[in-house]
Amino acid sequence: MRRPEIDSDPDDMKDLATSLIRVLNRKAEAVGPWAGDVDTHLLLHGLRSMMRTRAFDERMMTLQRQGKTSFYMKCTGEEAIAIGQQLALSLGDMNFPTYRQQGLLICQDYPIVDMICQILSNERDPLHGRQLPVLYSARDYGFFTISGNLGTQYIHAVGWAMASAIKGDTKIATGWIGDGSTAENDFHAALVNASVYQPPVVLNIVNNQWAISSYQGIAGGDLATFAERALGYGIPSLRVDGNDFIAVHQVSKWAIERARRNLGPTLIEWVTYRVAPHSTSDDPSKYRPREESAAWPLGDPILRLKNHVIQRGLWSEERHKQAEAEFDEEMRLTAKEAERYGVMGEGASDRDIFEDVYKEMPPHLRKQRRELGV
Amino acid sequence: MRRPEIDSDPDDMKDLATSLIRVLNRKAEAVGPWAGDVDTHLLLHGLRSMMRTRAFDERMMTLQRQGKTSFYMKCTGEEAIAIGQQLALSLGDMNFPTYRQQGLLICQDYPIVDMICQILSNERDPLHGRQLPVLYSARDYGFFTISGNLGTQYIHAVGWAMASAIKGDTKIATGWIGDGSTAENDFHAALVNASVYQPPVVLNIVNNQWAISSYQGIAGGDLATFAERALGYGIPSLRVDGNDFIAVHQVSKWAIERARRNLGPTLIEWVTYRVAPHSTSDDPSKYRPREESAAWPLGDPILRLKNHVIQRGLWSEERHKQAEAEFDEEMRLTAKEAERYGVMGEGASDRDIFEDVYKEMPPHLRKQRRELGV
Amino acid sequence: MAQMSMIEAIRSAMDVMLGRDENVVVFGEDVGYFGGVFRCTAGLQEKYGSSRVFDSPINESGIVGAGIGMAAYGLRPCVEVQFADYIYPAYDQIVSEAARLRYRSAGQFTASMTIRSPCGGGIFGGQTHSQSPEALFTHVSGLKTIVPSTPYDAKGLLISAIEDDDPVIFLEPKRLYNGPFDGHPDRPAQSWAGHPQGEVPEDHYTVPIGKARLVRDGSDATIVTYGTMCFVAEAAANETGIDAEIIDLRTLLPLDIDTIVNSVRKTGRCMILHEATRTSGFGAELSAQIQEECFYNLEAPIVRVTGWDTPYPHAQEWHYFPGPERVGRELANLMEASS
Amino acid sequence: MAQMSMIEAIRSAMDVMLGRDENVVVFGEDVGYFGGVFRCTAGLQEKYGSSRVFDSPINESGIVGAGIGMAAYGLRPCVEVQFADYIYPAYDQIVSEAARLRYRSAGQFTASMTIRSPCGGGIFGGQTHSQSPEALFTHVSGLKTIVPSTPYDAKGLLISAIEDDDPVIFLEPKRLYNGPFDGHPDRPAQSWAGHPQGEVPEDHYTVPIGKARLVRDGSDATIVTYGTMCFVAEAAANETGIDAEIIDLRTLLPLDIDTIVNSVRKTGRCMILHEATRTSGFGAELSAQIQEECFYNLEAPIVRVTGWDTPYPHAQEWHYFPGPERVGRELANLMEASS
Ligand SMILES: Cc1ncc(C[n+]2csc(CCOP(=O)(O)OP(=O)(O)O)c2C)c(N)n1
Ligand SMILES: Cc1ncc(C[n+]2csc(CCOP(=O)(O)OP(=O)(O)O)c2C)c(N)n1
Ligand SMILES: [Mg+2]
Ligand SMILES: [Mg+2]
Repeated sequence: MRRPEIDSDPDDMKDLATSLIRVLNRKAEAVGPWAGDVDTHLLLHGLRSMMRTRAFDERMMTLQRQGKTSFYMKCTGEEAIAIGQQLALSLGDMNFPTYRQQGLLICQDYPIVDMICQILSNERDPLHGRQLPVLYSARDYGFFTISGNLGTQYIHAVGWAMASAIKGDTKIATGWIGDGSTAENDFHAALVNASVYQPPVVLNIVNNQWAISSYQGIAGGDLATFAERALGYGIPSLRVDGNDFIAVHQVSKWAIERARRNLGPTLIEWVTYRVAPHSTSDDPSKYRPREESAAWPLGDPILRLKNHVIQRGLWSEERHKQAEAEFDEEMRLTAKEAERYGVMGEGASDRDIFEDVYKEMPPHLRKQRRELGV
Repeated sequence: MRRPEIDSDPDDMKDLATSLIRVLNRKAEAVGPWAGDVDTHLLLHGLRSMMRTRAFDERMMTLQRQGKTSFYMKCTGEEAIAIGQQLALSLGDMNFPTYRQQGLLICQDYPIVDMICQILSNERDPLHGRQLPVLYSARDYGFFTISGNLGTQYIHAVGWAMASAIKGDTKIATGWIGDGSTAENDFHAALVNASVYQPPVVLNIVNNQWAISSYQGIAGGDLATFAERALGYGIPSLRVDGNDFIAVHQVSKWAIERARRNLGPTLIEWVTYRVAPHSTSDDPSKYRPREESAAWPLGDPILRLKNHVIQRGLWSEERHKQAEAEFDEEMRLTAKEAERYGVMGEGASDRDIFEDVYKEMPPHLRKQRRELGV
Repeated sequence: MAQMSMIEAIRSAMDVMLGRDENVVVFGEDVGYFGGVFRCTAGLQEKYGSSRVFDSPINESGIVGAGIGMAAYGLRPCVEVQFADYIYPAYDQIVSEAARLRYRSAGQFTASMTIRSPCGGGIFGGQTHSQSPEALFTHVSGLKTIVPSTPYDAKGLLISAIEDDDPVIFLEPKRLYNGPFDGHPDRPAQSWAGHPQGEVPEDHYTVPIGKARLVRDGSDATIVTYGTMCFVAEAAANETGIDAEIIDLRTLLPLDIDTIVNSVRKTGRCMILHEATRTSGFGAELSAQIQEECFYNLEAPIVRVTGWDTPYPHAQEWHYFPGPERVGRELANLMEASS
Repeated sequence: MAQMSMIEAIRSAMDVMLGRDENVVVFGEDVGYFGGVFRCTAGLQEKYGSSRVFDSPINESGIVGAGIGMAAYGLRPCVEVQFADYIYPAYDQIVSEAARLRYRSAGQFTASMTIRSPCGGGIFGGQTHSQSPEALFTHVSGLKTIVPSTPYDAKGLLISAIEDDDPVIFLEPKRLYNGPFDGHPDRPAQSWAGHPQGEVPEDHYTVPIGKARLVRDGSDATIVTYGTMCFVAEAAANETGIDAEIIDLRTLLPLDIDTIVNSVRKTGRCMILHEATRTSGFGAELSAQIQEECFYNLEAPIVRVTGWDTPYPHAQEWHYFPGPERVGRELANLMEASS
């Protein structure tokens, strides 16, 4: 797949919305015009971050099974996307993530204990027990407060980027949305505004091929690619193998540089696959054949990157096993630490019910707080 | 511009979204693959209907200036679109129009007096004085109740067509939207659902190049055509000279047959120009150069069709003048008749405030009606 | 008579109506093949085919908007919005279109459709799976708003809603789906099995729209409530020993004001109880109407017990939710207030 | 001091704030080059440039949604929704996002933005240019809701709103844009020129959010109202000779309940007056709170005079709009009601 110049005319890259950019071949070699030259340190950091993310997901599933949290959502198979892109962003840039981009935080070494405390809604939860598990917020890490409402934040990313442009800033925003959620109306709001104002934003669609029980066709994905949606707004669009860490990183770098150089928005469809259930409340055996997930379309992104770095002599099976054990242990110990602050809402303060509704608590809320007696 | 087979693969007609289908050349001849063979009776009926629509608009402007109605909206220059398409539809099909498709009613010989009574909100107003002038409703004429809210009805057209398909009916729906209103979120709702369910619907975009004071670029029309929007949903899309009556009619026939044969939805962008102010509340001299409207981009559709039928020997300057005078007189007399039932809300019944909120009036509304003493 | 959970009763209502009226269609997110995230439509696609029962794209405005178009054609859509917290994207279609069609077309077009949506808290769902937005619909003329509290009522009211020629908002208290809930989260979950209101005819029957239900006869005070709070009110009355008359509204609009007024005239004291946030909640309307009608009978101020005026918190759920303890305390206060 | 119409006062507020704070941006449909369909932003783009004042696509959800993103960045957007009747497409962004950001992020992100929108009837605008949707916002925790009734207040409150760190819904009674209106459509239109409340400082000043204004001192009864109805209430008091105390709320949420309670305790009688439809209108909340606080002082039932529970009709506007005649009649009834 060709790699156009960053300042190419959007009209001259329409083909990239229907093809699939990929770098890692079957032999785990990085090939083609998008292979570029990725810093080996970054590759290993990416690999470790993906492994830590997976270890984190597994540990959280254990907590959920143990009844320590009511709810969890894994991103298994989609680790390369959040991490490959975050490692191309700079401090001060702002992500508007969905619930499946925990990798954005983990690869920045956000304190895992804080993530777990949020999930446990305990006394150390940075969000004071108010939010559903996994709906993190971490301003200092360029991570906008996740909404439980689908699609609403795509336009926030556009608005944030417009603000950056208005202020003559070089910071950029990234929007995140799932394949199913592209059907939401605010997807259109985001694209129209991105088209009209040309702000520095990268609009990601994570096409993991399933919403909850409905496959991508129910979002209109059968007759055109999701990447093609952007063409009708004159926005350049690329369709990429999202399980290919190097492709993710390189395409992200390209789009981020485009934004940073004020050349306008880019949409990227990341083709991937949701191997796990939608959430701990979901049972995919009710709506999709087990063989489909067993086959793992597009393959395990960790395995694919692992093979690449091993092949390049940067990594080994042994170190991989070691790292797996290490991250497993890290998550086990960190979970233990987090549990000391309480599980399943223990330790959340009732006063926090009334705080942060407004900057200053108005009289009627003070009165209601007194009614509750806290 | 080529004319694909009706059952062509949408992928094979993408070029039609960026070109401009036209039939009438500078010499007013009907040429090219879309010229086809239009019944001469239909051509003359179309011409007369356009002339009557324009005469109607002018008469209503007079009523507004006389203070007999508070509000009016002209469609000057856009007559060919509504009329050319309506004459390709069948009884039982349903339009979901905007406020600028009065031609749909006029060419079906809907009683002009009823239209005027609606505009005057008088005792004979079919909508009982409840609706703003020009927001007609005429179920028996395949004319859905016009909404004052932009964009909402595009998805209604899709839903209606889905219903027709569910019932195994061959009736089709047509949706109507302005260029500015394509920016509304429900445009996306309509396209997603049209893509997923493939109902028998024709989705019209009337691109008259202006919203109120904002030109089509503020709706994202600078970087891609509005027709291109549909391609990202896998919906075939055509861009057409909307001031060319024959092109309008022929392309409409094509799309309507596609829908009727259950080959799926079609989007059509009609390129036209709003020569008049947005409404009687608007003053375009505040936001666009007078020369632009004076130049009348794409030309007067009535003049263009007139020249064609004269050239074909079906019509003459004399008959045209005669017809003009006749329609002017028709509208003058009909307005007079309508005024007998009241102007500016005279004659509207206060009991009608409370009727039709629900099928049966609930107790609280009966009580409120008593409070009003009617 | 069968024993049904509220989920089964709701499913049975749609099943009956899909069978009786070929114009009834059912759709929404995950509603078709899968049968809904709460299983309310499980098995219906298999039984009636995918042109009658189907999945929709994740676009609530589209669900309602397409439904309106279908209703204009002559169908009777019964659509699901997955959680009431996700109904706002459809709010414009509901308010500006569904509620207005009949009026603005002088009866030429109507939106005979039902919009079902699970509402309310008590399932540890946080701010986007717990809301009670009923007051946002009762303010909109042209809509009817229903909140059932038992399997029997849910089925009878849902059938009435589907048969109604006006648009109906049908909010299902999700905490009651599997059993009654008296607001004691620490006690074992109850089920509808064995509950008299869990006895539900398999066939067609209706519960009329606009008629309240007396949950409990009493003479000390009147508790006006609906949804999950019916059970909390009962628990509070039992636990305090205060002989409260409890009215389950079932339909919020049109409101059965007569039943309320008769009770308040009898008891002279009134508590309004709902999960939704207080300010401009439906309790405000109830309070206003009750004092308009019963001013001379009231022995104490009407009291509102409600969710706090904050987003619905996750961990603090049981201090947000108006449970039997809080209701009991306020009931005792109400009895003490001097006239 | 300058004489300003409400339009000029609103424009002046934005002008002052654009000048003082480079983080303020102003946008909306037709707002930039043209200056707004009501001319509220006329001249501002020319003065501050098109990156501070600009046109937006016709997408209300996008206007509010982009504004939220900008506010999260640190700007203070002041956006216009062309008519309050068109705010519903933005309702999800307002309720689920703007109102919730601070709470769910524990203060990391906030939506310090103002959403301006012309509301109310009296201009023969029919059902989509006349609505008063304020109660749909007062029910949503996290929002503040303001309805000014004079040029002086409009400017002072709008500056307060733009400076406020929380999202503010700012509803402008369009019938008051060019002059006060007492509900007599047949009488010559009044202008703000010469009206004391039309005297407006050119510079920065604020009117505090959450404080009501006494329109008229009186002892017979209290009329609690806001927006255009302030003038109708005055006319009704003058025409009936009933010495009503009239309170203009200015801010609906947070509510200045103390001012209301003090007045009702004094007069013992209370009328609530608004244009919006009655059921679940903001009057319901007012009635509920007033009876909670003033139960023992009330000599007659609190009465609500409101728009009817129907869509806003076009031709019948003056029988829908609660004019001075209806208000006067109800005021007389209120005085006659025995305690
Ligand atoms: C407005 C809204 N509607 C519905 C839901 C319920 N819901 C939560 S996740 C989900 C599926 C989303 O699918 P997709 O966008 O593909 O994201 P994925 O879960 O695959 O990452 C649905 C329907 C919601 N959260 N918000
Ligand atoms: C939801 C909504 N937002 C705003 C408006 C106000 N408005 C009425 S017409 C109009 C311009 C529409 O432009 P376009 O879609 O191009 O249609 P045209 O008038 O050119 O036919 C606007 C902004 C409205 N009626 N509804
Ligand atoms: Mg998905
Ligand atoms: Mg236009």
